[in-house]
Amino acid sequence: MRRIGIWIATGGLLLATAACGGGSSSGGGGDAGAPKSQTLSVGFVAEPANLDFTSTEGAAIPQALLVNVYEGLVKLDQDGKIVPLLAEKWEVSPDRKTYTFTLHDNVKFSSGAPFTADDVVFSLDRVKADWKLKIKSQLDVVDKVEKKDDTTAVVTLKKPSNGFLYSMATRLGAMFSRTGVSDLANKPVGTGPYTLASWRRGDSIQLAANPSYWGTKPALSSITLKYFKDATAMNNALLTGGIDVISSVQAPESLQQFADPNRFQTVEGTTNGEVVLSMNNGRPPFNDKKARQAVRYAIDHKALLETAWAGRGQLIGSMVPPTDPWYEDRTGDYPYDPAKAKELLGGKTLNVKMRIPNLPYAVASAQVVKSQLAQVGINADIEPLEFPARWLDQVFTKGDYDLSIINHVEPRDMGIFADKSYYFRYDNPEFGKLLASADSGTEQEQTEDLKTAAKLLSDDAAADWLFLFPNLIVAKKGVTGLPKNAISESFDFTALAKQQ
Amino acid sequence: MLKVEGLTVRSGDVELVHDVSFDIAPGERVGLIGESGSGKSLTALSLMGLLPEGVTATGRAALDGPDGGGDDLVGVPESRLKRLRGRDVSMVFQEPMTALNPLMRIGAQVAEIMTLHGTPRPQARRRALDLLDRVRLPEPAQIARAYPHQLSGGQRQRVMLAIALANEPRLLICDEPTTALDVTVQKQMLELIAEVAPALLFITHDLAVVASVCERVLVMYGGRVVESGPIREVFTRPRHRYTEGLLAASKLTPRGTRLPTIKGSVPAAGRFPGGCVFRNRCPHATPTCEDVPALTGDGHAHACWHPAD
Amino acid sequence: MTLYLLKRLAVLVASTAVAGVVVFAFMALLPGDPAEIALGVNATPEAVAALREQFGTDRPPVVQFLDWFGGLAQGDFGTSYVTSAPIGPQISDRLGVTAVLVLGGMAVAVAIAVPLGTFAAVHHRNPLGAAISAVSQIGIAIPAFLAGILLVFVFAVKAQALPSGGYVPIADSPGEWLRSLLLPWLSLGLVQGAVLTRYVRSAVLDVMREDYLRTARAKGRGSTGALWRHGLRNASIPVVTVLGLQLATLLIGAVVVERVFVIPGLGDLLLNGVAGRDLLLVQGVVMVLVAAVLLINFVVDVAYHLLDPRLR
Amino acid sequence: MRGRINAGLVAGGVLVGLVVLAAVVSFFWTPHDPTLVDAARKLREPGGGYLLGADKFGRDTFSQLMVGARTTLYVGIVAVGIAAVLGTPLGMAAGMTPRGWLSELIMRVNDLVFAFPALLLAVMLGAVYGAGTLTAMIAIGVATVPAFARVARAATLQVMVTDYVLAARAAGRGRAAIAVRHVLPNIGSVLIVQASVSFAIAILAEAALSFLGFGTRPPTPSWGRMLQESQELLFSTPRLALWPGLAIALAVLGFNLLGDGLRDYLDPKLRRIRAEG
Repeated sequence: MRRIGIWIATGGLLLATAACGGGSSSGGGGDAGAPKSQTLSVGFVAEPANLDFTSTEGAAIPQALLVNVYEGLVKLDQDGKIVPLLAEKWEVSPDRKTYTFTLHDNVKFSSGAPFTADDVVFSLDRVKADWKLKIKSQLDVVDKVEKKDDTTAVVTLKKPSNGFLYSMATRLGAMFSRTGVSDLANKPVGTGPYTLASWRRGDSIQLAANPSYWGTKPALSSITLKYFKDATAMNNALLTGGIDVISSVQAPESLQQFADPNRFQTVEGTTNGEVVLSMNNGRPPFNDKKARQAVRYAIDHKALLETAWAGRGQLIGSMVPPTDPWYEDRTGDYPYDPAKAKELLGGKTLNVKMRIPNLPYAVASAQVVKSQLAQVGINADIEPLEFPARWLDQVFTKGDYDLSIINHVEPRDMGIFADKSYYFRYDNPEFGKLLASADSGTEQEQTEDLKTAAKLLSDDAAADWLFLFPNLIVAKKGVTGLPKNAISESFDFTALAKQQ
Repeated sequence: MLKVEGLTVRSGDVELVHDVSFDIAPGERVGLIGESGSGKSLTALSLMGLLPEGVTATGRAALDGPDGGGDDLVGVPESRLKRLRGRDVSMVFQEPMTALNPLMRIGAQVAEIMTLHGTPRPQARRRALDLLDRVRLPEPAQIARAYPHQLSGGQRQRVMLAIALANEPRLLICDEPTTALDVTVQKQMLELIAEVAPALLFITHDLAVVASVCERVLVMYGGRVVESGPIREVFTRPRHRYTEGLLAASKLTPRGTRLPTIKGSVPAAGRFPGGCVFRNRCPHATPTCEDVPALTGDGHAHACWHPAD
Repeated sequence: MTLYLLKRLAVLVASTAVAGVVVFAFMALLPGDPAEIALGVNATPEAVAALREQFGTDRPPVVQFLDWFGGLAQGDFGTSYVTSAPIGPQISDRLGVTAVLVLGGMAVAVAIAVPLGTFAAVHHRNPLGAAISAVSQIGIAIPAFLAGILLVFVFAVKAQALPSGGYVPIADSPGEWLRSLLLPWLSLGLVQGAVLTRYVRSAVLDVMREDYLRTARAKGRGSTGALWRHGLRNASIPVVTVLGLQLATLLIGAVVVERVFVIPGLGDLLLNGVAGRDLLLVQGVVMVLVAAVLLINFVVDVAYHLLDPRLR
Repeated sequence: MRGRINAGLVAGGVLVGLVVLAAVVSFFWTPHDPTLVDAARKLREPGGGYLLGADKFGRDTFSQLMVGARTTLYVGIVAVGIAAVLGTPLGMAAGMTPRGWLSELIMRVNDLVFAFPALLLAVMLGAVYGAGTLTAMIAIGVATVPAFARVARAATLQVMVTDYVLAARAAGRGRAAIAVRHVLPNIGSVLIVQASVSFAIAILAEAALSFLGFGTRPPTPSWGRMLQESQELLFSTPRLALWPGLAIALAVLGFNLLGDGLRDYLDPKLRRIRAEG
């Protein structure tokens, strides 16, 4: 469960206001006018730089393409459970090292090529050989991939791993055609219910329904993904009919605008996104556990969530979202107690650098954090850095910071604390041991180990967890099939429909 | 031909020109002299209907046509006045450097005054060349194509004269037309004006100039005509003490003698004394002068309680 | 005139070249090696070196500059280190959008300023003229983005009459294209119009005091006719200068307005480039904007010379 | 000759005076701590010690406006200061040697700098050194240098042909002496007017930069950022946008009126060589 590298932080891109502009005309293009054709326009915040998620970091590409254009053998459902997709079913050997996937018959890529076990072998081998992302190390545990027959593929692991199947539900498990990887950056070829119709850089991506889709055909004939850099602009677009759905509300105080149930609906669920107040464990003052604990006591999380994010979201106390099986409520570990914080600091005043990405939630939270820390004698100087480039360079890569705030959106990402070179600079060998044993142990052992690990993180005050980022979707009335929870890498369009 | 009666010019409550009356006969050349601030330019402008904003004229000024019909120049609407301007009355201004539109060719500017009053364009163009020739500009065709900045001051003033003469007006008003010119050019210009002018109202502060061009002269001070008469008489035998002072100041004096001047300076508009406007500067002023003297006398008239003889 | 044009052209070329050096040097100051950034934290030195060679960033800066600037002359802006896409087409796409935005805004400004400014000058003693001056003073004081936000609020959100943002290419639908641009044009144009109104007013006032206007009236023109025939062209000379300066202002003001109205123009591209540390892209966009300003200055100077025969 | 004190001058003076007053007083006293976050006061309505209410963080709007005035003045003073200190000597040097290579060089460089508007410079500087008040001020200041240089040059050209300068030159005074004793005092009024106008532009530029996130860092109150932060509440709590918007508009109006008024007051002739922008 070693998850390192830029991918994890650029996952924050999902929440970045860092993409190009969107458009305005409702419903996009499609075959407007044709009977039974339905189109939908969805507002997003981060536009992909290109369409190749095997070589380009960032959450924007899988958000648009995974499950919708590319499919894996398995996928995550709304509750975080792993369910079949291209694999009808799978079997795990008793030693938990061999996975046998039975594939759906009659599956075709959008290029017309049939999908067979050969493509499984090709795709998984390609991860090791050609992918340029750090996260590909998650599949290092794979020993070999073999074709048994056209509809049966066998994956052998080097050692048992609880994380393997989960990884297969992420982009790492996406299935590529042997003849369809020549121009991944511009021409994605997958088995999914949608295909790429057009891409107007800086504005929108249009997906069209795949006429030869093997499974249940989507209700919509096309979907337009429109990109907005500015939260208010996206709100206005929905208010004026420019789009049908806001995929992720970036200005939660503005939800009141959409209160009219005759026009709009709001879907509120949960995500994997822990908004972390990261502390640099590797240098003074926060190499001192007492100082870190003081920070945790000094922050009134309830007030913070109320002011910074309109009370939307959930309070958490460690790096585990409630949708994970090993979740425990750890919010009681450090109750708001400024007196105790002062006591831990021993009456000292700290001057620290709070270098944050210039994203709405981070800028809002930072101002609250600064104000609350000031009450106990910690003087935090806020410096917003352009996200992603400058923040990645200064904070994530160079570790030149004392405090930062970022939403770690990737699923099951507690492992980042196990890497002492990660920008937290958290170094506790015991934590690493717990994670290793969790990955190779039984499911129950895994749960127990991870619970202990989460408690350890919290006790050590390795960071502070401000809140769990909410999944806030606003849509026009009549749009159905919106995902309640955003706990996978993709925005799943497959169930989306519009009532006539 | 031009008859001005009781012309009064006001700016708000301040009277700038008071009760001015005079006549100009056809072909007559009349000079209007006075220091700056005497109201001579305003008198001229009020006849053109070109008073600055906020300045108004009352009284009567009528231009008799050759057929006996009369055109009022004061107190008539702009729409009627603008038909007379440039056709029946024309004016040449003091500053030739700025009086022409810098962005327009000379020929067009001359032709414009004719097309405005109904001459067809091609005809106006042709006549413009004739006019330029008439004001003795060399190479009229070349001049017509030039822009104002390519001409000298004297040339420009000739162009202004050509414009003024274009529609054969009955009256030409010249407001210090030579003041801004070199002395040598001045003389030619004056000769030209004297030669071409129909009836002329010539405004200047320069006595010598007026003597060379005009037959009759009006002397203005403090917004009033203080003396008027044939040029020879007024200049050789001034009656009003102001005229006397003015003449004395302009005379060449033998070396060593003191230059006689009028004491003090011209008051600002509205600051002239009541009664005789000159009394605060006049060496002969008595309490009598607190009453306004009337302009009396036929031919050679003056408004002074203690005239010179 | 020809000599002047040639001299001015030489200055334009020289200035653009110097601006190129400045922009290149400035961007070279950006911390971080593009190859290192592209490969991430744990890249091997060999891989970084290989990528550097591929990008050409291993060469001496002078060579890099000449290569880049030489490419610019042929419309080649290089290939982005970040998106691997050629930069030239991106810039030219966006440039068209921004140009339409800026020129439309300018047209609105002129349409507002010329009649209002002239009116205010002619009636400068009237309450109405004074009112126009006062309103223009207030208009100047409102930031363009605030005007944009308010316009969206009123016309798009409340009245639902116009789209709140976005850009529809004219080829897709001319009607929608127009609708999508109306509010951005207004928000750029209203504020600049207010600024321009003041200049027009003062230029016309200056002209109204000119002797040649009195000459025109002495010829028999009414005051309006004199102003129309002789005044406006003269007044246009200082206004054209301001117009050029304003065009430059608008070009930059468009950056903000593009953000408010979600218009994929050059400003948007620039901010993206900065956020994504797309060095070559930022370099290219800045260069285009700077060159545009220099070009506008050139055009204004030449227009000035054409308008005013005294300078020919 | 001095003109009359006109209504614009008075109005401008009063508005600018209010901004200065708010800024100065804010050093010693504000009704509340402008950066103190308090969930209990979130979006508090105006009244009861909170004259203009509180924002979503529970921060007192009136106190924020007061400290925001400080930020505004700070940005304006530093930016205009940079522009004046760099631009004036350059313009004077160009004006005193109107036909020399120095003049030509200065004015060409000036044109070049002019091609880098404040916003572009700020974005570029922000990308290199990080966004913040200082980078914004430097960018605005440098971008304003050409305006000062041009105005100083034009005014110097006029002063150089006056009799007293000719007399001083005839008397053999050195250039530096003439510059300090004759030129500078006589172009001072033009520069003051230009400073006032540039100040207004600087305020607008800072607001735009704050809106784009390249301006003053949070939580230091700045009118531009207050406006930006209030956007999401434009529907429900428009007052949060109203006050900073009004503050910006009135401050800009004040400086513009002050500039125009000073121009008329100090020297009616100045209209001829007024600065662009």
